[in-house]
Order: sequence, then structure tokens, then C-alpha cells
Amino acid sequence: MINKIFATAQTALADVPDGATVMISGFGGAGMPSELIDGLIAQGATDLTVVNNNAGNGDSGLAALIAAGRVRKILCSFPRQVDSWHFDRLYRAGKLELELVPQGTLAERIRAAGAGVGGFFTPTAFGTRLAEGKETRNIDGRDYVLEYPIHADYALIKADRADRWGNLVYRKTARNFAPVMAAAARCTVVQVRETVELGALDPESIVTPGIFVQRVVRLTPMRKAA
Amino acid sequence: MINKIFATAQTALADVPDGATVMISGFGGAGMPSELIDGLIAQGATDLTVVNNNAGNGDSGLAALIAAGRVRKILCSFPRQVDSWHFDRLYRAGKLELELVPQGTLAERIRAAGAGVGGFFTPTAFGTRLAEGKETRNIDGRDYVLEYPIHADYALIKADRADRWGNLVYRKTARNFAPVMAAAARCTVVQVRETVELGALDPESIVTPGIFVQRVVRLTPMRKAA
Amino acid sequence: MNKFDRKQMAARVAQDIPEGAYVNLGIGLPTLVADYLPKGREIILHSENGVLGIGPRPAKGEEDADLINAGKEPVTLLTGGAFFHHADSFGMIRGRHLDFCVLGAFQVSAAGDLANWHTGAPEAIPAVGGAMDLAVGAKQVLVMMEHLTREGQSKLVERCSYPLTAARCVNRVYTDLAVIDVTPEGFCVIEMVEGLDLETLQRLSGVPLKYQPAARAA
Amino acid sequence: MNKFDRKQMAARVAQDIPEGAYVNLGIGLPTLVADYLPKGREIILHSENGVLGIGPRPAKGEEDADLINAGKEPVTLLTGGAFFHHADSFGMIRGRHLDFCVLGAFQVSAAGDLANWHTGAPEAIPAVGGAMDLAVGAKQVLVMMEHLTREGQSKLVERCSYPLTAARCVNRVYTDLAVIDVTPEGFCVIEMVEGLDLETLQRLSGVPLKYQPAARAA
Repeated sequence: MINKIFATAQTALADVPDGATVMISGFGGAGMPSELIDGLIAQGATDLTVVNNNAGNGDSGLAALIAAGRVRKILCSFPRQVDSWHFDRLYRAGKLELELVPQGTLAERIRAAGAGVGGFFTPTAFGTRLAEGKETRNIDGRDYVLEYPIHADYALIKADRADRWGNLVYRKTARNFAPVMAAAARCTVVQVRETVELGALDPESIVTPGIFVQRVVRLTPMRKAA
Repeated sequence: MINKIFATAQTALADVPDGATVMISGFGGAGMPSELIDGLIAQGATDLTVVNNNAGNGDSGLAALIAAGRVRKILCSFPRQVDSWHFDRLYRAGKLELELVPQGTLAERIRAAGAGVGGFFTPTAFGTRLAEGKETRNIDGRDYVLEYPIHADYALIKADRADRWGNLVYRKTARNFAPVMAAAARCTVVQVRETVELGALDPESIVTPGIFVQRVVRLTPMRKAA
Repeated sequence: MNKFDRKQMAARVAQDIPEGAYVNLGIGLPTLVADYLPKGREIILHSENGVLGIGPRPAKGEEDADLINAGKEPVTLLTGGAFFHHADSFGMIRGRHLDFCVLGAFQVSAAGDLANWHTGAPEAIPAVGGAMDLAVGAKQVLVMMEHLTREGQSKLVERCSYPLTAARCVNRVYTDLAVIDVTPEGFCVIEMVEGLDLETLQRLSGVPLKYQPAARAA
Repeated sequence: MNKFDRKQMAARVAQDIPEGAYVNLGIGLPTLVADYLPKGREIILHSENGVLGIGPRPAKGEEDADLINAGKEPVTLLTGGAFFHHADSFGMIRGRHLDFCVLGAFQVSAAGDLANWHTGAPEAIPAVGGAMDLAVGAKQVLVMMEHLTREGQSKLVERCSYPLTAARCVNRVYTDLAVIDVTPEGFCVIEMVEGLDLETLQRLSGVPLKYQPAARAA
């Protein structure tokens, strides 16, 4: 019997090695798998490359991972925020590498990895400093920049409900990057509010089919996500 | 008040010009908007370029449009079937141009058009005669072919239910190409089994948001789709 | 002369958004436009974090941490709204499905170039978010900004000195002093605040301005 | 010697599909594999027209025209199945998420090249469907075919004479005579039907065959 449900974050994250590329879902706090991140901090993996839209807010979640010195490099679209002090400090100290990617290009590069696309031409950032050094092309009168997929070793994502096959549904705008990240990682670990019986999720409404999910952990948020 | 619901296929299709590129959803009969196609036949537009997975089955739906001599060119992945006699006859007579596209590349080219992607590298068809004359590239050790988006003037698609904003849900495998075609066309016309009040569709389960839909017609199938 | 305040600017932008439009309102000042959309006009607001049909701010205590806009403020969902993932959301943007986006700006050039993401200061931590995608993707890019910097320099420029967000993308600029179209011939003023004359606006702007009130298309 | 019939071939392929695998069964002969998957092994079947979790054929009269497989035959959905659109479905394929696909073939070369979509006959109307996507996308490409053509020619070849579906993609071939792995050193027989010897198989095949029964990995 297929059963992707793990008892604890600890067991679900046990094999994350140093140096791994880890995607983390969420847009600010919405959809951020804070309890999985806490598990990753406890697990100890370091020298990580993190892919997220932001670079941490406040002192919890991704910010805590950064504050713990576990992140070598971050790919994101919007690091600088009023409460991104841990990122700001380490970045200014030269201890954290940043690859700044426009938000839509970030989403599409992640999607490309999951969909087996080797590269794609996007009009976004053409003629700007974020396209400097990149291949460009005019196609049918519009200018494009060539972008490549972002693959990951692990994706840590948050969903609302899951079944034992790993089928997922989300809640409101907490969906954001999770579905594309799930497909882009070799091993996708999901924290959910609730696990349900197989068949409890409507086949028409499953957003992430279990094929993209390797491990599911039910985790009750201990605190309001930052 | 936004109201995308049209009373008849006739009014919803009145402005399709000769020479238009028309996407038609469906995989065989499942999801084929047969009644809209009947409306298009009655409307009279000719010299059409049609995008569909197949090239018509039997004597109804797309096959009837082809039989009526309205199609100049077809882009599809699987024209030849036991019951594709209208296509077969016109193709062999040199009266119908065929662009054969692998099914996944067809879906992705349509998706690219809707998502503003100017081109993408796919591993599919590399080293085969369907990639002859196409640009190729080795990226990270894998060989890819460069493919371009397929845009359309109209998409004729079938869904199960719609509201007046054009939000859509589908039924089972009848979903197939419709969501990507809806986004790839300048004007998307949808035939639905049922129109529902705004709010009757779960925001978490809407598959095609109304932004991709211009016109909705409730049409009761007159016959089993071929 | 009577400068427009933020609310008046927002109300002026709102006037130009027609029934049925799909609109993305940028973070900050542009978000204010939502409050001034004419009652009874159905307009569908998009947010790049995966939602169409954003409604008014929730009442105090009714906020839902899972229902936020791109500025990470709590919002509500209108009846008829829908959720989707980030790649689909930016497919909508990049694929030219949004009728309008309204963005803030540091500078707009006479060619319609937009600079709104980076001051160019070497010590600044860069952050771009969805600005570049919106600028290239929306059918109409509307900019909403103060006409002058705090130091009194015009934000309408011949060429942007700040790093570009996108070239040749801006269609119309709404400032606290005027409404200005970007045309093939450069800036064209279509409205000014009461008491302002073209000569004064021209002097403040420091870049050639045409004047054609009839050009107003809203 | 006892040639495998179609059912025996399907049963033999089915043995090699492990619990939890995501599998696409090609149109025709490969579809038969579904009927021989060991009871109690949970295996999730994918069809390129947008479904995971295909179940058995429906009972007569219970067919649903909206629930079909890639061969356009009526199917059912298992508890736990899901529907999605065509671009997502081929994203699964191209993105290497399927553990196995099982395809028919005209020819397989010693390098693992696959020819299964076009006979090369100039008058033939070409049709490719999802074959090229499956061949490049699945983690393991299993081929299921008669060992010989009706004219007695081997379908295992040094180089394909038919137009390619994809190069260097086939991992294992199941015929009515043998199970053959494609290895860096060429074809390697791992099983033969009862009563067949390597010499005879070698003669029928007309292409170098190694023999290494221990190589069987299922």
C-alpha cells in the first residue's frame, strides 16, 4: 500500500544533505511551511541554496533558517522588506549570495524544471540590468530573454489537506509557489493541516497530484506564521 | 454588470472571419464542443487553420467542419484514426495542409502562447524527422528542440459549468486541452452544459478563471459526441 | 494651484478603469485605487500571488493570513473570485491577459521607459518582485506617482537615470499635477489640476510636453 | 518452443512494475498490462489525456464518454485518482515524473533507439500522438512487441530503418520470445521462453545478443 505520510518532520527531513538546493513555498507568511523549516533547522543541514519568493520575514520560518547561518545562497524576487533584517545583515556582510529573479521568471523557471523544459524565452527583464549577460532574441517583433529551469533537491511546501497518495489541496492565496515547486524537486516534503482518507479529495479539485509528492507530514502550526 | 453569457452559438460566433486560426478542444470526442462546431459550420467561415489533437472522427464535430471544406490547415498530433475518413480524403487530395506536432509539444506550444512565452526548448522529437530544420541545443547534457507558441484568434472549447464571469469547471478527461486553449486565443467561446450563479463555483476549484473566457453559451448536446 | 492628494490621484485613476476590466494594482499608492472604483462598475482585481476578484479589506478581526494581496495585506475575495498558483498567475500577466496594471514609479521617460524597482544606489539591496513582469505584460501600463521628487526634480524625464524596469511600456501617467499620455511623439498632457497652466507644468517637468485635452480616451 | 501470447507478454511486463510506481501504458498491446498487475500492488496508471489513477474497464452500460484513456477507450477512476489538463499531463511526462512507460514498437536498436510511430512509407498519413514525449520523458521506457515481423524479420536491429521516435531511450524489451535489456554494450537477454536457446534466438534476431540471466533486476 502506498503511504507517503510520515509521522514527524524529523523523519521526513532526515536525509537532507549539506549543500542541498531547497525550495520553500510561501509568499511572505502565506503558504510558508514554518514547522518544516523548524525541522530543517533542528536537522542541521547547512550550506543550503534556498529558492523562495522572499528572503525571510521577522525571526521565524525562512528568516530563522537564514539567521542560523544555514543558507549560502538565495534565489528570490523580493528580499528587501521592512522585516528582512536577518537577510539584510548577512547579505551586507557578504555571507549570503543573492540571485535576484523577477517574480514571474522565478515561477516560470521553477515550472520549467518540473515540466522538463530546458529553457524558455520571456519578455520580462529585457533591456534591464537583470538581463545583463543573458542571451536575448527578437521573436515575432517582441524582445525576449532566455531563462533556464531551477531544479531542486528538496521542496518544502505547505498545503491544507493531503491523502496517503500525496494528493494535495491548498487554502486561498497560500497556494502560490507550492504546486510548481512540488514538481521541480527530486523530493517534495509537504506539511499539511490535515490528512484525509484516500477518496476524500475531489478528483476534479486536486491541485497537486501525488505524483509530485514524496512525503507528507501533518503539522499543527505552533504559532501564527510571520 | 459583467455578463459573458450569450444566448446562442450563432451570436457567439458571428464575427469569426475567413482565414481565422481556431483552436478546438477535445481529445477525440471527450471535450469536443460539437454544437459550437455546428454553429461555426452554419456561420460559414472558411479557409480556417484548426488546432486540435486529432483531425476529426466519424462525420460529426471537427470531422463535419473538415468535410464541409472549411479547413485549409490543421495542426494536430494524431490525424490518422480508423474513422478519420474526411481528413484522410482531403489530405490525400492535397486540399488540406497538415502540421504534425507531438502531443506534448502541441500542449506546451499552446500553453506558451497563453503564458507569453516566446519559445521553449523541449527534449521531445530531438533527433527525429519532426525536428528536421529546427534549432536544437544541448543544455546541461540533454538535447532539446526549440519550439514556438501557437496563438489563435478563437478557441472553441467545452466545459461543464460556467458563471457569468466566465469561470469554468470541466468534467473528468473532457478537460484535456481546453484550459490551455482558453488562454491562447484572443477570443475564447465556451459551450457549457450548465450556467450557474456567480459564487456557485468553489474559488479553490475553478480550473479556468474568467479572465481567459470571452463568451459562454449553454448548449445541450443534441447527440452523443463522436 | 491645487495639487491632487493621494486620494484624489487614486480617484482619478479609478475613473479610467472601465466595467469588466482585469486590473493589477501595484504595491503602495496604486493599491489605493481599489477604494475609488465607481460603485456598480464590476472590475476584477488581480494579485500576482494567485487571486482574481480581490474585494475590500476585511473588517478588524476578520483577517485571514492565507488571503493576502501582493503587498501582503489582508484582503477579501469577491463572489466569483478564483485562486491559482504562481506560474499561472504570471502566465496571465506575461500573456497579456490583464487589461491594466497601475504601478508606482521613480521615473518615466518620454519613450515610455519605466524605472520603479531600484534607485541605483550601490549599497541598496535590490528587490524587484513582479514589477518587471507587470510592466511588460499588462495591455495598458498606468503609472501613478508624484510629479516631482522631494528635491523638486521632475520624475518625467528624457531618459531614465535609474535602472529600467522595462522599456517603452508606459501608456499613461497620473501625477499630483496632471494626467499625461505617452505617445509616439513623447509626453502629451491631457489634464492638469485646477489653477495649473501648461507653461508652469512645462517648467516643472523639464521635458517637452504637448497638450491635447481632446486626447483623453477614458 | 512456447512463444508468449499477448496475455503472457502483458503478465510478464506487469511483474516488473513495483508497488507505488507511476506508469503510462501505451495504446494497443501495452494497455493489456493493466489487466495483469498483481492484485494488492498499488500502481498508479497515467494517461496523457489528463488523468492519474485509471481503474478497470467499466461494466457494459456504465461507460462515460468523458472518462477515457489515451486509446479513447472508456475507463474508470480509482479512489485517489485526479484529473488535470493536457499541458500539466505532458509536464509530468517530459519532466521525468513517470517511473515507467510501456510502448509498442516497430524496431528497437542496440543503442536503445525506438521506432514506433511511422513506417516510413511515403503514402502513409503520419500520426505521432504522445509517443515521442513518453519516449524521452519516462524514467524507464519498456517496449512490448513481437520479436519478429510477420515477414520474419527481427524487430531488434543494429540501427532502425524506420523513422525514430527517440534516440537512446529504451531500457528493456519484452517480446514473445525473450526479455532483453538495452545496455551500454548492446542487447542483453535476461530471459527466454521455455524451450528456446540463445543460439536460436541469436539467429532469429540477427543482431548481437549477450546473455546474462543474473542481470534481471525486477
